[in-house]
Amino acid sequence: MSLLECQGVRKSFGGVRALSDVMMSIEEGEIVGLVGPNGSGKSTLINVLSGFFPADSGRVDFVGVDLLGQEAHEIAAHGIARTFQIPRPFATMTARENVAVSYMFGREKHSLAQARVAADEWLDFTGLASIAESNVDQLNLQQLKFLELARALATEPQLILLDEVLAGLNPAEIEGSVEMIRKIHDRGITIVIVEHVMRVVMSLSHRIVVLDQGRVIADGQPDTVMNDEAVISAYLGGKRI
Amino acid sequence: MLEIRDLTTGYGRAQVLWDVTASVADGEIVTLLGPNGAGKTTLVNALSGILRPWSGQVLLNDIDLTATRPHLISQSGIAVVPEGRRIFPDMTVTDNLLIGAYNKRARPHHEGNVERIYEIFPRLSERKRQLAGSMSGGEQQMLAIGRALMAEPSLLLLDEPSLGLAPIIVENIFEVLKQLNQEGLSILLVEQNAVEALNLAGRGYVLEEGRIVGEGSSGELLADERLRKAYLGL
Amino acid sequence: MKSRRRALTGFAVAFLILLAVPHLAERMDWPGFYLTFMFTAFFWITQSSSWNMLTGYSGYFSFGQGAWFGVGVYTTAVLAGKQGWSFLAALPLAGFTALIVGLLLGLVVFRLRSLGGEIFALTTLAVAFVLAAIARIFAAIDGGRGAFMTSVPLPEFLGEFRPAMYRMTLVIMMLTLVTAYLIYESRLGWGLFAIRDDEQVARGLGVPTFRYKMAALGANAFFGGLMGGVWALQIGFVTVEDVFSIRVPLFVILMSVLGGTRHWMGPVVGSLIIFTIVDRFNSAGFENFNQVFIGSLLILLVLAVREGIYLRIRERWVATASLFGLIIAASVIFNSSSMVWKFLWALLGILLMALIPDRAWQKLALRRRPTPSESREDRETVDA
Amino acid sequence: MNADLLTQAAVSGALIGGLYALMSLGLSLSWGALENINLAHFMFILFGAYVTYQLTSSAGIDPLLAALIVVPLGFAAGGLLQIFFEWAKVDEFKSLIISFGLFIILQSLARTIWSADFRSLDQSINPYVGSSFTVGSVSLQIPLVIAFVAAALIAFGTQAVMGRTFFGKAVRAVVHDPDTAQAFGVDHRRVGVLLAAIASAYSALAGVLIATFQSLSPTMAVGWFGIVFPVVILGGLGNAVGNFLAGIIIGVAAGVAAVIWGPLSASLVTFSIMVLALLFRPEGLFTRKAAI
Amino acid sequence: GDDEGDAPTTTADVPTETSAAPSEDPIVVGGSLALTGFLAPTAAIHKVAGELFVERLNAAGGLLGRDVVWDVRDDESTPDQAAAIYERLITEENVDLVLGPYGTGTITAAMAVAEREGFVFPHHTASLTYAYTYACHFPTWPVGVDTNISNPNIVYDALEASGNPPATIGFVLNEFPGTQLIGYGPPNSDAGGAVSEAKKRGWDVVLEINFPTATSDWAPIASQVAEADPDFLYVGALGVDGPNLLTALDAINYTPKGHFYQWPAPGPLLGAPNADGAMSVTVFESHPPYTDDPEAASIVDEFAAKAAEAGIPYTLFDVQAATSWTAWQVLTAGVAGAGSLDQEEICDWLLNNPVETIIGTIDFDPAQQNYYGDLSVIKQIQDGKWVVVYPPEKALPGATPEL
Ligand SMILES: Nc1ncnc2c1ncn2[C@@H]1O[C@H](COP(=O)(O)OP(=O)(O)OP(=O)(O)O)[C@@H](O)[C@H]1O
Ligand SMILES: Nc1ncnc2c1ncn2[C@@H]1O[C@H](COP(=O)(O)OP(=O)(O)OP(=O)(O)O)[C@@H](O)[C@H]1O
Ligand SMILES: [Mg+2]
Ligand SMILES: [Mg+2]
Repeated sequence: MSLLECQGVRKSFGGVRALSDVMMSIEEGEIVGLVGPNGSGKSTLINVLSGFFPADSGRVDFVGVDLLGQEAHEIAAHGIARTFQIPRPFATMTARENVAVSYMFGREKHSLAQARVAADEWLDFTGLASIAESNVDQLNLQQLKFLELARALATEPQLILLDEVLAGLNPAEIEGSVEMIRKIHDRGITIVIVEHVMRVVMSLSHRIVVLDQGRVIADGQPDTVMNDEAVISAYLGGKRI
Repeated sequence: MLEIRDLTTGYGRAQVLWDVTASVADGEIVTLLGPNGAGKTTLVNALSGILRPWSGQVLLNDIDLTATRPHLISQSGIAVVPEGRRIFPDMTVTDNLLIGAYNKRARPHHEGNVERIYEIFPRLSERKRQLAGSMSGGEQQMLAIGRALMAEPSLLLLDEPSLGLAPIIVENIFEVLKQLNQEGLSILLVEQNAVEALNLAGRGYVLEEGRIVGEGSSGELLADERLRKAYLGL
Repeated sequence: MKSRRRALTGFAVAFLILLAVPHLAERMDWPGFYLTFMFTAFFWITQSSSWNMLTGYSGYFSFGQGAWFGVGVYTTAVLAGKQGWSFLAALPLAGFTALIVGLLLGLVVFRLRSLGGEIFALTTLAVAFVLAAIARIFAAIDGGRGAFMTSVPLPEFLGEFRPAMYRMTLVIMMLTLVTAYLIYESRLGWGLFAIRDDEQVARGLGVPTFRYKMAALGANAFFGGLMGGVWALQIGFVTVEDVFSIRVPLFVILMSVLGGTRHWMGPVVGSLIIFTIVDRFNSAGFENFNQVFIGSLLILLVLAVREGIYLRIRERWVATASLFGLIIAASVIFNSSSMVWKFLWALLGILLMALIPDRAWQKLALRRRPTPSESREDRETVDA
Repeated sequence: MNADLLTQAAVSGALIGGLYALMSLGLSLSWGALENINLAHFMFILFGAYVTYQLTSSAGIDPLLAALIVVPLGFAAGGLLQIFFEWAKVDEFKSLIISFGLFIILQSLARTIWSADFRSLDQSINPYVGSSFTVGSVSLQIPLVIAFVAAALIAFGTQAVMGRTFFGKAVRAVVHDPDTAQAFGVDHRRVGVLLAAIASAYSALAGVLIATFQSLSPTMAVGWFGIVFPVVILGGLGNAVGNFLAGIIIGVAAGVAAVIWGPLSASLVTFSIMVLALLFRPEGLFTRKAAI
Repeated sequence: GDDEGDAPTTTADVPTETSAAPSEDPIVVGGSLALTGFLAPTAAIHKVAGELFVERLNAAGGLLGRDVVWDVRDDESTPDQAAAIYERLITEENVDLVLGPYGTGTITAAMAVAEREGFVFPHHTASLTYAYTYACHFPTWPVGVDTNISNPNIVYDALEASGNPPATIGFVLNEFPGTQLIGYGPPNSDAGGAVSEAKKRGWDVVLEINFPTATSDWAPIASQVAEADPDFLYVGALGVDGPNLLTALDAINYTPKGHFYQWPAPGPLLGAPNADGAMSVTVFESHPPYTDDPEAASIVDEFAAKAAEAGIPYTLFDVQAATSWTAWQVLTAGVAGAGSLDQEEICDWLLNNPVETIIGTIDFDPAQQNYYGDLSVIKQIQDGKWVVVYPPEKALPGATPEL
């Protein structure tokens, strides 16, 4: 059975249909690239899967549990973590405290003392060790994005949903980060990655799902999907990969 | 048109930029390269009035902007697409665009300009009254670009405009920039997609740890072995 | 966990020492007012610390302290004052009634996803008005007649009125402080801090936000109400106008903000300073300046010491403690009239210490000390 | 229950609701548009009333003419306070505390100047107190009619300015991100100061009108909390027209409730409305949900 | 004893040992007043009265040959503050004597402290007569322990005396413990009050409204009053309730036929529309026969000057100032009578001797919780002034109640 299975997930905001009938499944151990034009519903889907928005209808099964209608914190306890496209750190805490809180509440509950140790590990992993003591208002966008990542990892998820964590890196830096994501994957974590930088998506994904106007328009091997006419006209434009 | 002389600035007591000297000529597109945390955003913000310079000079058409009160900078012709968009989340799309036209020069033409922005970004015109904060990341980026164009700048500062945009939109935006440039707009572009940026620009600077460490035509920079390794991932 | 055990031992020791004070007072023939001064301080410490459990920790700004206090006051006023219950039987109900009212409010407001912090603040303000209206309407509660507490008998083992008040308020204060400390050091506390910074994100990381907010609100209301229940005795004649006035919430805010809302000790320090100053102003007969002074102090402190004075003085605790001791010693030698005055001078010394800006402090200190943000490392080890 | 009585109660309620709206608008704007919970507005009202009293009783000016002096004073005071707020970089929370400090100081200043005892304009110099006219069986109190009309004009005028002009948009931009607004040409200091000054002028005007028909005492300002806050919430922060309508709703509901269930029920009804509004429309009754 | 019939006596009974200037430390009288908070408007009058009393006392040689200092603090109108203040004054600052604060709640709280510390406690303005049982409390709000019966009946007698008693009466009562006591009698008792007393006289009660102390919108009450249109309107009013109601009544063009206000702020009521004919209770007004005594006349004059100086708008010496004055007279008479500052001796002396005061002779009666009958008289606004109109022997010569 798949790790995660979406069926007919719908979500509208007033007149805007952000998701209409999304069907998608994620297998354990996969890295799935989720791409699509701006406003196609990727972040909305992540919000629905992580319990931030209630879906209007549909079904989301995660290891056999129906997630719809569950609170975000319950979903986190099941083992789904996510990052925010626009970073949202805890503003009065240091980087370390940000990660520590997340470790305390993640899939398993930990004490404050344990959390401090674990936080340092994850900061190290994401290359933020040097700014562990910094208040978050001293960090730049990139550091904030990696902090998002560290925080999500600290919940010890089974499935992690990454919303544009690598946007804003230059090509050389991307190499290093791709390595890091692979390392996350090596720890047995299933990954859904949303990214507009095609070299990232192509080099990481085992499978790519393309959303357009809230619908899945393609799903398959990276090469196949990227040469799909619909995908090219909706998303890639003249620039084929 | 833009002359930066020995500019230093930073946050609180932490200095980020050290004696930066650079220029953008009339009608030119100049790109600014540099690793993460080098100070590119800091420079852009110091030029646009978001951040105050500590010392040094910024001259726009020989007018000293460091002596100008920050809110008058946009009047003198600079507009910015800031890093992280910094749209006004509680305001509608239209109102965000109108703020772009706040300065006295652009205000009289705001009606026509709004229509033009809507043509460039049809998605924005579908969502005129949506609160900007609820737009998708990419939509917000379009809005930030639209807002800057509303100001009718003579010099446009773009801090990673392609961030979070679908390839098809990026292509579109680069098209638009090229066209505006041909109409006389000068551009200072910070962009991670360096190859793309250098192709568009005529010239570039390399900023590292707050200092300008290199400068040259696009061709020269693209050919530089060290740069290719460090920034272009080639 | 070692530090927790140490802290709890500290609480126990403090409790035992304070418990001995009434005996000491009798032995040494202290003016009766000293006890009154102390138990009034306990009252304010309890009110502001309990307020801080909700507002300081979770960031939900509350004007509701007057409501919890008032519910507590009226519970004992009705049960012990009017219905003739024994006081100690009525007292726990003061806490529980406030708890129930608090949880009812929470049930309503915390269910609203779109509720902004400022709307929460105003709702809590409204609660006091609504309760006041209810008390006025129902004759069983007040009906505009007030309730006398002056002839309510107190159990003998508590002693005379003053020591009895002292002992009851002391116990409640200690319970409140231990609770505040335990929350601060626990997952509940950190969950609340996360809520304070970004509630949605906190929820996404696994913080059960609704339950946690209810817990904070409940603790706040319970201790506020419990102390209100005792305070009915000090009021003597309980009326709606007095009880549901804006005084309690505003003083509580003032005290906590002065002391600092980010740490459980902040409200304790803030309450002591504000209460002592106000008391001495009154004692000196400066009634015309009292208000002007409080107002000015408020403005000055909010501007000058952002994080509240407690975190500041902790950075400088050796110097602060020395100064405190020095002033007490000096005033004993030069024999200023009353102990409360000595205490005031010493507290003003602390205040002065806190007002020295960080930069000036670093220059003053012989060896360089880290600034608050730099010293988080050792703050954490202190807290851990 | 007699129909005339209810009509009278409703009409009087609507009129006094106009006054409530005017008393609340300054705070609402300051809170909603500038994110300052500026309790000093209560003092602008109080001083507006006392200065009117002073001008009228010592210089013999008609109380409404006193507005020509009092309103500019309010404007200046509010502007200066905002300059201070900007200088001190206060946030919403600090503004609450600082302005509460001011509240206490000014209240005791009023007591020093005018004593704690009640002051009221003598009938001989105040043509408005008790003056009224009747429409059918309903009589309308002139000071309240004036307040109502003023509140209506101001509410709709303010709404138009805030919604339609560049100034109004600039205000909202400035609150969230002054630096970015500045980069687009908004002088965030001037915008904030101007709006704060206008808001305070409204409060001062409310004070002028109060002086025409009520006795004044320094402590009366605290009593206004119970009216002003429900109106501000019900109307939606910063929403001038909503604020006006909320004033009327509160005024009518309290008036009618007082007739039917007695005066004790009035505040309960007022707050019940507020709580219901919070439950079902936490953003305020009249704030349009973001259109899409 | 019951002094109701007595002519007003106005000797400020100050024992004067006319020796040289007092040499010892002054005698300190401690106390608080509601200088801020919701009771502050009226407390300001008590402050002026007390200061004037002390000034005159010292000018006349002080007490027991020593100067007297009044150490008055601000209790912010709150009882717990008042309790703390009296505790501080007595136990920390060791004042020699105390005098009660202003207002029922604060007085009750302070009285509890005085009782614990065994201090004689004269107080002027506590309205819940039934509740005060401390053996050494000395009330100078001279309304009798059954004020709920005696007070309305004085009013009703005046109405009957006008020759035009009402057939219908309406009640508008502040939800304040004191006014509720007068309206309905003590809680949990069948004694009744103004409402039942009116019924006993066969008058038809056509209106009964209770309103909260913080009422700001008077229109709904006014319309109900107009609708009921009673022959007489009995307003259990405090402070500016009266003028507010009158203004609201005037706005709907209604003029009450006859009206009474329990404890109004006197100045604002005078300035209210249609205030002529308004009645109230008092024990002293600044006109004959009260000012026939030269001593009283000079007090009235000096008070007016001092009140004006303190910025108080209505400067006539009347019921509030007079009861305050009386409390001071009781305290100083007790000390002088006992010849010492010993609290027990002072208390004893006061329990056993009548005191001559500005409002008449007072003889504290332990059987009546130290009350001594109701000394209230009725005053009415006539031609824009307050004048005492009933009973005739205390009325301004020639004045009678008008309806
Ligand atoms: N709260 C909201 N109110 C109204 N519309 C919304 C809201 N949230 C999202 N939308 C709309 O729903 C659509 C889907 O948004 P979403 O953020 O999921 O897009 P996305 O695929 O993540 O795009 P991007 O690549 O630009 O981040 C967008 O058109 C957006 O404007
Ligand atoms: N608000 C701030 N306060 C303090 N330090 C800051 C702040 N913003 C940025 N910095 C620091 O200033 C330096 C330069 O940051 P800047 O954002 O200008 O880099 P950048 O070149 O734009 O990087 P990127 O490619 O990630 O956008 C960094 O070391 C960063 O940590
Ligand atoms: Mg997105
Ligand atoms: Mg940058």
